[in-house]
Amino acid sequence: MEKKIQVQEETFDLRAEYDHLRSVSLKVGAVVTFTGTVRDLNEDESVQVLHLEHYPGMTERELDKIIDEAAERWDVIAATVIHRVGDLYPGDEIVFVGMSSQHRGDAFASCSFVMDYLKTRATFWKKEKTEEGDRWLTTRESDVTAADAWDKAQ
Amino acid sequence: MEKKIQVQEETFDLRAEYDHLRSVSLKVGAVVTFTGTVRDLNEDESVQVLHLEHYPGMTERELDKIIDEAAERWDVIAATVIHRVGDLYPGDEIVFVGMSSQHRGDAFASCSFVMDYLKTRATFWKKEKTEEGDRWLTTRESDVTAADAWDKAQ
Amino acid sequence: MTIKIVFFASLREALGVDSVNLQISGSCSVSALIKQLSDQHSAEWLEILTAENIRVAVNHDIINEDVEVADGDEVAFFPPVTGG
Amino acid sequence: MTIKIVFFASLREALGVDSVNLQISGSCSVSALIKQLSDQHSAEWLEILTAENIRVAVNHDIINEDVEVADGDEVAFFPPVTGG
Repeated sequence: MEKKIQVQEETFDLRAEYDHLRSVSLKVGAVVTFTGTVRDLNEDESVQVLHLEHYPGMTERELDKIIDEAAERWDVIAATVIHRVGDLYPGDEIVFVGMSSQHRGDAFASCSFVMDYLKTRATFWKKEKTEEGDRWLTTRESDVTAADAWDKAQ
Repeated sequence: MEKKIQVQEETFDLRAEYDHLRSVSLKVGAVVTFTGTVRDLNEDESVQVLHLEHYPGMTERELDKIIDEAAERWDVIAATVIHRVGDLYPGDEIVFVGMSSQHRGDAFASCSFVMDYLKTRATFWKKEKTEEGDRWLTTRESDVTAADAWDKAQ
Repeated sequence: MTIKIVFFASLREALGVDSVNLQISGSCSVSALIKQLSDQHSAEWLEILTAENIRVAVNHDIINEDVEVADGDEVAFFPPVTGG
Repeated sequence: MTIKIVFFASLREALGVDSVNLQISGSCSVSALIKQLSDQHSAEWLEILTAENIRVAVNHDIINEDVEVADGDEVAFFPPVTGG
């Protein structure tokens, strides 16, 4: 399996990431990509800036473990996770997860699995800077439920 | 909902399709793309060319119905389906399905749903041209099972 | 009335033709249409068009029961689809 | 021995410091380490570091029980993660 893990301030180039996932092997039959972007959530106190902080070293190790776990469950030919940190603005890309596989089922499931775990296990923290002040975001209950579902599915 | 449906001989530009899905609304928080490529399947009689034929008019209508069905089940902000026809070679892209949504769950589920239905309902036919002669492909049992699962989930 | 009949993929190759315009007097069901086609061509047509896995669509809608066709309708015969 | 202690996100802001190097003589558990930190700073530290939702990692591994730390270990305290 090809693994690529990056935590960076810069944005990423979906086309280059996709090309990498697709071209690693002629066995690739399916590529699924997920991109998360900063939404303009609230109408009253609109988000000006989203600040992303992480735990260097631990983050990369967690992501590595999550990808290995995905590869144990499904056929994964190549996996890429890129997570941005620093100041992000509405519309900006935050996270990219891409998986290539022989079949679509494995590519969809492994990509969705990595995202669910990334939301609940990887050491990233988000702070919303709004007109009314700063606010650290808390884990959404639905994210925890999504990640727990994979444990039950084991 | 933004809908884009194309059946074409030409390849597609993932970056352009992704940019469209992402930029339709500031509400977009998740973009999931699926790309299917021609695999080099058999070692003995390797696939030289994959020929794709479709039923013009009916295909586009089926795709339109499939996308509408997805939008009834999940929050879909934009949906794009591009399916290639004609002669394709190992490594070539055959199909693109992209969905954007507010949340990742909807984007993953709707994209996977459209692909499963596309495999079993849309009027495309594949013929493998190998060194040992031509062969029309038949529906894989696993594809029918995947599409049926969504009917049961209703 | 005129009915346009189209064939796809392996079915088209088996019949050696991709479309037929059939002139019919009065009303006609899909099953009667198949019979008329095989009368005009060969018994093999009946066999091919009524094979268990063959799908039939009238004006782009799959039909699961015999239906009446009308002037200008397009009737399609094809094997199971294999897209994606 | 020296233990490096790091704090993240809202926890770092609440304590007003991002890392502390703690000198300890002899062996030490994480709970003893928390006590020593609050003795050195304020009782508020104890409260903040032992709040119900606070995660602790030793050398990048989340711990769910009290463990002994060794020279050169890195101990991290942080609130629930909110990635993706």
